[in-house]
Amino acid sequence: MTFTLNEEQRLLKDAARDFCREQAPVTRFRKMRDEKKNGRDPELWREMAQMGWAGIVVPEEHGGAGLGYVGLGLVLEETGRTLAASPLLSTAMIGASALVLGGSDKQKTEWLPKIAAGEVVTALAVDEGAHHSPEKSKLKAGGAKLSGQKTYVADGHIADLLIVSGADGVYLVKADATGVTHAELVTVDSRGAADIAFENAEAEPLNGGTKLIEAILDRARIGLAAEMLGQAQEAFEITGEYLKTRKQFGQVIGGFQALQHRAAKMFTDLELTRSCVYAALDALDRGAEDIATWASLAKARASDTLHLVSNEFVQMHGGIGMTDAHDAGFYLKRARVAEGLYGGAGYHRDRFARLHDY
Amino acid sequence: MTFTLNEEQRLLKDAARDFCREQAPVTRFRKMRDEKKNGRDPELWREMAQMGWAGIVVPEEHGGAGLGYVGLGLVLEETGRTLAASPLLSTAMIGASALVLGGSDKQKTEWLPKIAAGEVVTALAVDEGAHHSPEKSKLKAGGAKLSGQKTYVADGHIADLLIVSGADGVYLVKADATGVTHAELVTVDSRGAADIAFENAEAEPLNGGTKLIEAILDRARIGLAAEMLGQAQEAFEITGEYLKTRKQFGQVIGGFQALQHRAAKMFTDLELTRSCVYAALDALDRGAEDIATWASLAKARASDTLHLVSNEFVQMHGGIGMTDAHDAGFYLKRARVAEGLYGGAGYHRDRFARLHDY
Amino acid sequence: MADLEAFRAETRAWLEANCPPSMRTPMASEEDWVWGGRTFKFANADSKLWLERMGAKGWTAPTWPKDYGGGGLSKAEEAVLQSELKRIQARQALFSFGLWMLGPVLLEYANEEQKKEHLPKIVRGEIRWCQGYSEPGAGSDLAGLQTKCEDKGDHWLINGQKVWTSYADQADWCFCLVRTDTSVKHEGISFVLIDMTSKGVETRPIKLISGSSPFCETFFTDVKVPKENMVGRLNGGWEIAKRLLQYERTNISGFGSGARLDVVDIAKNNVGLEDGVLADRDLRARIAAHKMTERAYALTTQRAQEEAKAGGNVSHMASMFKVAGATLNQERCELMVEAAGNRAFGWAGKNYTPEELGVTRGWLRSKGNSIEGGTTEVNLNVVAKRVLGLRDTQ
Amino acid sequence: MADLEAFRAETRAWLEANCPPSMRTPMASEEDWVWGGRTFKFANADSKLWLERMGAKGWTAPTWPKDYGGGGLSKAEEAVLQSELKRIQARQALFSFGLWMLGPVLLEYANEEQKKEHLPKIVRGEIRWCQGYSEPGAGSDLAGLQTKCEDKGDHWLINGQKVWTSYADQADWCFCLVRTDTSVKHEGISFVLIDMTSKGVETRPIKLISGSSPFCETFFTDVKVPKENMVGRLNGGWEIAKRLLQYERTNISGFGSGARLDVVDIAKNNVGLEDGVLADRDLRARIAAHKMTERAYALTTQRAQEEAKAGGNVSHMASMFKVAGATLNQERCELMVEAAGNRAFGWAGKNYTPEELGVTRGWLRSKGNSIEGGTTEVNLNVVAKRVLGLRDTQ
Repeated sequence: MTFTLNEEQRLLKDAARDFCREQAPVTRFRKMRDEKKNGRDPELWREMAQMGWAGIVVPEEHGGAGLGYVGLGLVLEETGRTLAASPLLSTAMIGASALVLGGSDKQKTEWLPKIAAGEVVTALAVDEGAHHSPEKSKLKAGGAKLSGQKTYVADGHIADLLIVSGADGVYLVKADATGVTHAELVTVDSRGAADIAFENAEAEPLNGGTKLIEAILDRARIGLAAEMLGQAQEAFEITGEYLKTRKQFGQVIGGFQALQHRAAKMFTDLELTRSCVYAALDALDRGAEDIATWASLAKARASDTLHLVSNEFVQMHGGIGMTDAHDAGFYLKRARVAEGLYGGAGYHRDRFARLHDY
Repeated sequence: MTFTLNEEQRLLKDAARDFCREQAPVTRFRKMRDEKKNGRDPELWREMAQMGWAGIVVPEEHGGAGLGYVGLGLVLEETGRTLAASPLLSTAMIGASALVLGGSDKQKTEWLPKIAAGEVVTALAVDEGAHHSPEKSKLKAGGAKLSGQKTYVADGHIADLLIVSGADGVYLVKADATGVTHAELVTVDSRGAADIAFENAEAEPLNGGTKLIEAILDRARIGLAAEMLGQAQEAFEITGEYLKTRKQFGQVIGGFQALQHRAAKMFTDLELTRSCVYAALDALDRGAEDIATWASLAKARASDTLHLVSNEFVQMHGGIGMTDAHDAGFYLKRARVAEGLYGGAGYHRDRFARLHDY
Repeated sequence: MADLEAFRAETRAWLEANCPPSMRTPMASEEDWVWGGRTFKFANADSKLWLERMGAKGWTAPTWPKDYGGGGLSKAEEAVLQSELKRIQARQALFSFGLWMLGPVLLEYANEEQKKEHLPKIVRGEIRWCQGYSEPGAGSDLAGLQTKCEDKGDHWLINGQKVWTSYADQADWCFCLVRTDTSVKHEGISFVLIDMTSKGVETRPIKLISGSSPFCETFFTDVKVPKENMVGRLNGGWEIAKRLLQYERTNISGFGSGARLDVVDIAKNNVGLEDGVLADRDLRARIAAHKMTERAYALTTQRAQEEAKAGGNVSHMASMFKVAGATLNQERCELMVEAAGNRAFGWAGKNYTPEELGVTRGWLRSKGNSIEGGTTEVNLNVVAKRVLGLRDTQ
Repeated sequence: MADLEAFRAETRAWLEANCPPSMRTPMASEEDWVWGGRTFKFANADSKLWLERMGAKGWTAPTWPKDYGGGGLSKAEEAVLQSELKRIQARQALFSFGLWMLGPVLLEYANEEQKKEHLPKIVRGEIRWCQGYSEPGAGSDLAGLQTKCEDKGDHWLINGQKVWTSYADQADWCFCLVRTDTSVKHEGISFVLIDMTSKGVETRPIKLISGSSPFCETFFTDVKVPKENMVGRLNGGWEIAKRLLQYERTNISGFGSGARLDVVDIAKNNVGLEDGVLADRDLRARIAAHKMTERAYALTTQRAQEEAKAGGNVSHMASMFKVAGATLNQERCELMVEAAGNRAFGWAGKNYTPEELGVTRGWLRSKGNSIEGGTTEVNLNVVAKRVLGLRDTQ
C-alpha cells in the first residue's frame, strides 16, 4: 500500500483542481440550481469528457486512459470541492467498473468506448425502498425480462444506460427500453434522481452474479467517499478563512478558544478520513482482497466527517450561513444525500463489524 | 407530579447534607479505603440508622418513618456527594422495598423492623454473568430450596439477608444459610461485593413473581441514580472551584473559553438529569404506572452524565487529578461501577425503546 | 380556592360559548398561525373571530393589567385558563412578538402613555411588531450595533441597516436598538419604537437555505421618529435589550422547525421493525437517547416553572434552555432525516408528500436554532460566566 | 538497490545469529520492557544479552552517527532493519527516554563533547534518563517554570521542584528545564543535564489512581551542576524544550495503557454473540466506530511517514497525533471496561484474572494520556494556531 502519488496521478489532480476552479466553480452549480436544471449541465459533462475523465478507469484497448482508481478518486475529490454537478461518479466510476468487471467482450466493446468518450451516461439502480439494503432486492429477471421497482436512482433522470441490481445479479437495461418508466425526482441537493419502474423490460445480464453487485457498490462507495472528502475539505477551508476575518467583540472569531478547539478537531477528522479514502482507492488499484472493508471504512468515515463539517460550516458562519445567498447550504444539502447514498455511516459500521465477525 | 419538596423532605435533605459533610466526608471514605476495609464501615451505618435513614420507606407500623422515596432519594443524593460507603441503597431502598412490595404479613413483621432499625443489612443478588440481564436468570427453586450462581452482588459481602431473583420470582435467603457460599470481591470502587453460590439453600419466596423482580430493580435503579446524581454534582462543583483558582498562562483556567463551554454543557446535563431523577422518585411515591420508563430514564441519564462529569473531573484537574492523593479517582472508579450496576445506559436505552414499542 | 373553582366554571362556560368548533382542532401547518396586524390575511373567518373574542377579553395576555387591555388574571387564574383552553384543545388565538417580547419590557420600562398606546393593540392583535436588533456587523456582538439615531430637537433621525428582522415585511411597527452615543459601547444604545410606514423604511426578505423567508434586511434612511417613541432613558437601551433577549430565548428555542412529526413513526414507516424493534439498531439507540433528552428537557422546564412559582430566581436558566432547546430540536430533525432515508432527499414535486418535504425543510430551518436569538456559543458564554461564575481574570 | 539487498542478507544473518530465541516471542507485560541504566534489573539474561548485542552494533539507534555509538544507517537501511526485526518478531531491545527524546535534541543542539559523552551511553542503555519539565505551578503552562539555576562562577546552583518526572527514582541522569533569568518568561529558560546522584537531589514516587507509580516528585536543593552540563546557549532552553516535546508527543500517545487486549474479544467473551453478531447492538456499533478510527489513525501515521520520507514537513502533525492517539486509547479503554461488565469492577484478588485487572488498571492509567506530555487542550491550541493559523488578534 502506498499514499505516494505517481507523476501521472499528480498531473491529473492538478489539472482537475484547475478545471474545477476555473470551469466549474460553485457559481456554475448555483446557476444550474437557479435555472432549476435539477442536476443537468450536459456542457460541463462534455468538458469533463474532453479532459478524459470519463475513461480514467477504462482500459486503453477500449478507448480509455487506464489510469486507475486513485486517479479517478483524486478527480472526484476536486469535483466535490466545487460541487460540480455531473454524472462522473455514476458513469466513470460505476458504469465503467460494472462493464470492466462484469461485461462480456461484446458488452465491453459495445459500451466502454462510448463511456470513455462521454457519449453515454450510466446510472446505478440499486435501492428499492427508503434505505440502502441491496441484499434484500426483490427485482426479478424472467428470461431476459426484468420487472420491479427502483427508488432514488442517482443520475437516473439523465442516464442512457442503467446498471440494475437484482436478487441474483446485475443487468444492463437501456433507459429508453420498452417497459421502463421514469419518475424524475426534484432533489434537495439540486442534483436530481429518478424512481424507475421495470415491467418486462429487456435486460442483458452481466457476469458475476450477486458478488458483482457488491463489487460495483464498493467502487460506488469509495468514489462517493472521495467526492465527500473534497466537499468536507472545501467547507472546512472556507470556514477557516471566515474565522480569520469575521470580527465580533473586537476580535476575529477564530481567536475564540472554543471555536479553535472545534476547528482543530475537524482538522483531525479530515486528516484521518483522507487516509481512509486514499487507502481505499489504492486498495482498488492493488486489487486487494478486502475491498469491502476498505469501502465501508471510507464511506462511514467520510459520512461522519462531512456531517460534522457541513453543520459547522453553517454554525460558524452564523446568520449568513443560513441564507440561500451563501454556499454553505449547498454543501449541507449535498452532504446528507451523499451520506445516505449507497449506505450511511450506520449501515457501514454494521457491515464493517460483520466483516470482522462480530 | 411535582418537584416541590414538602417540609419533611426539606428537613431530611438538610440533615443529610449536614451529616455527610460532618460525619461522612470523603476523608472517611479514604480512611476506609486505606485500611482496605472493602466497603466496611459498620459504625457509619449505625450512625445512619440512628438518623432514621434505614427506615425512611418502611411503614410506620413496622417501625419505619413512612416518608417515601423522594425523601430517601434526597438522602442517597447527599451520600453520593461524599461517597459515604454504606448499605443504604441495598437495605433502605432495595431490601425495604422488596419486603414492602412482596412480603407476607409474617415476613414483613419479621424483617421490616430490623431493617428500619439498621440491625439487618440486605443485598440484592440479581446478575448471573458479566452483564445485567435479569430476564435471563437460570436460578431455580425446587420446593423451598434454591440452586444457582449470582455474580457481583453489591454489599453481598456484608449482607445478613439476601434478596435473590430467580427465573420465576424473588426469594429471601439468609446469608448464613446452609448451601450459601460467598466469594468476597475486592472492587475498584473500594465498596466491595461478592459472588454468591447457592446449592439447595433454604429460601422463602416473596409474593409477586417475575413482576416483583422488575419492581424491586426499578427502585434499585432510581435510588442508584439519585446517588449518582449526588456524585456528579459534587464532582462538578469541585471542578468548578478548581477552574476558578488554578492559574496557568497568567490567568485562571476557568477563563479559557473551551473549558467554559464544556463546563456549561456539564451544567446543562446535570440540570436535565436532576429533573429525571426527582421525577422518577416522585413517580414511586405517586404510585405511577409507568415506573419502568421512569427508572430507565433516570438510570440512563444519570449514567451518561456521571460518565462525562467523572472524566472531566480528572481531565480539568490535569496531573493532580491523576494522583491517588486527590479524590477525583474515587469518583471515577465509583462512577463506572454505578454505571454498570442494575443496567448501564445502553441497557436502559434498549429498555426505554422497548417500553415505547420500537 | 372556591373563587378559583368559580372562575373555572365561568371560563369553561365562556369558552364553550365563544370558541368556534373549528378552533378546537389541531393546526395543520404554520399557515394556520394567526399573527395579526393591519395587513394580516386570516386563513379563515373563525380564526379572526376567535382572535377578536379572546382579544376583547384580554385573554391573549391573561396576566397583563386590565388598564392596558390585558386579562388582569392572577397566576393561579391564568393556570386555570390555560388548563381549560387545553381541555378543549383550543388553538392559540395569537402568535405575536408583541405579546412574547415587547409587551413584558414595556410593562417594566415604558411610561404610562406608551403603555396605554401600545399594549392594548398588542393584546387585540391589531399591530404586528418586528424586532430590529442584529446588524450585518453586529450579530453575536449585538452591542456593536451602528444604526445611528440623532437628536434633531423635535424628532429622532435614524439611519442604518438591520438584518434578521423577523417578518419585517409584514410588520406594522418595529422595536429597535439604535446608537445614540458613539463614544461608548453598551452605554450608547437606546430603545426606540418605529412605525414601519414611516418614510425611509425599506425591507427586503432574506431567502433561507430551507427556501422560506421569515427574515428581512431592513434599511432606515433619514427616518424621522417622534421624540416620545423612545422607551426608557436615552442611552439606557442595553438593559432593556438584555431583558428582552431573555424573553426571546425562552420563546425561540426550536421555533419554526416544521411540523411536529414523530421520529419513531418516521423510523417505523421507513426502516421497519424486526423482532418487534426498529431494524436499524444503531439508529434505534440514538433515537432512544434523544427521546430521553426530550423528556428530560420537558421535565426541567416544568421544574423551573415550579421553582419560579415558589419565588426562586430562574432567569439565569434562560440561556441554558436556549442552548438545550436548540440542540434538542436539531438532533430531532437530524434523526428524522436519517430515519426517512431517501424520502428526505426531496425538495419539491408530487413524488414526495407534504410531510416528507416538511421533514427536509424543517431540518434545514432548524440549523438556525443555534444562531438566531443568541448563538449557542454566546449562550454557553453566558452560562459559564453568569451561572457558573467563570471569569477571564481573577 | 543491490546494496540494500546485500544489507538485508547481512542483517538477516546477524539477527539469526544474535537474537536469542526467547527474544523472538511477544512480551507478556510491561515487566519485560528493558529500560537499561545503572540499577536496572533485567527480567532475564537473554534480554540483557540482546541489549548488549544491539547496543554494541548501534542498532538501538540505527540512524545515529557511528561516531556517537549509533548504527550509522541510512533511512532506507533502517527500514530494512526494521522489517527484518519484524520478520522474526524480535522484541524491542531498549525502551529509553534517552533514545526517544534526549538523543535527537542532543544531536541537534549539543556540542561535540556533550555528544561524545552522552550519546553512546544512551545507545548502549548504560544510562537511564528522566525528564525534568513540569512543576507544581507549571503544567500546561510549562514556560511558567520556576526551578532556579544560578551562575556560581565554576558551577550552576539549582534549587526547585519538578513533578511528573517519569521514573526519576530509577533514572541515572535528568534532562531538565531551569530558570536562568526571572525577568523574562520564555527567554529565561535553559536546558541542563543533571546527574541524579548529585548531592541535594531527592525523589518521591507519586501514586496514581491506577495504583502504579511511574512518576515522581523531584526536589533539587542546592544541587551543584558542572558548567559544561548546559546544552545550547544560556537562556536558549525553550527552543530545545519545544523541539523535545514534539518527539515526546509522537512517542507518548497511548503510552502505558496496559496489555493490548482486543475489545472485540472481551465483548465476545462477556457479552456474547446473538445471530452471529454481538448481542449488545448499541455497544457493537460503538466498537465498530472505534475500530474504524483506530484503522484511520494507523493509516494516517503511515501517510505522514511517507510524506516525511518524500521531504514533506510533517512536524506540525505531532500535536494532532498526540490528541488523536490519546483520545483513541481512552476510547479503547472505556469500551473494554464497558464490554467487560462487572469483570472490570475488580481491583485485586484471585477472583479476577490478571487480564481483567489489567483492563481496569489500564483504563485508569489511560486517563493520563490526555494530560501527560502536553494536555489535549494545549495541543488543540497548537493545532489551531500553528496548523490552522487561527490567532487571537488580527
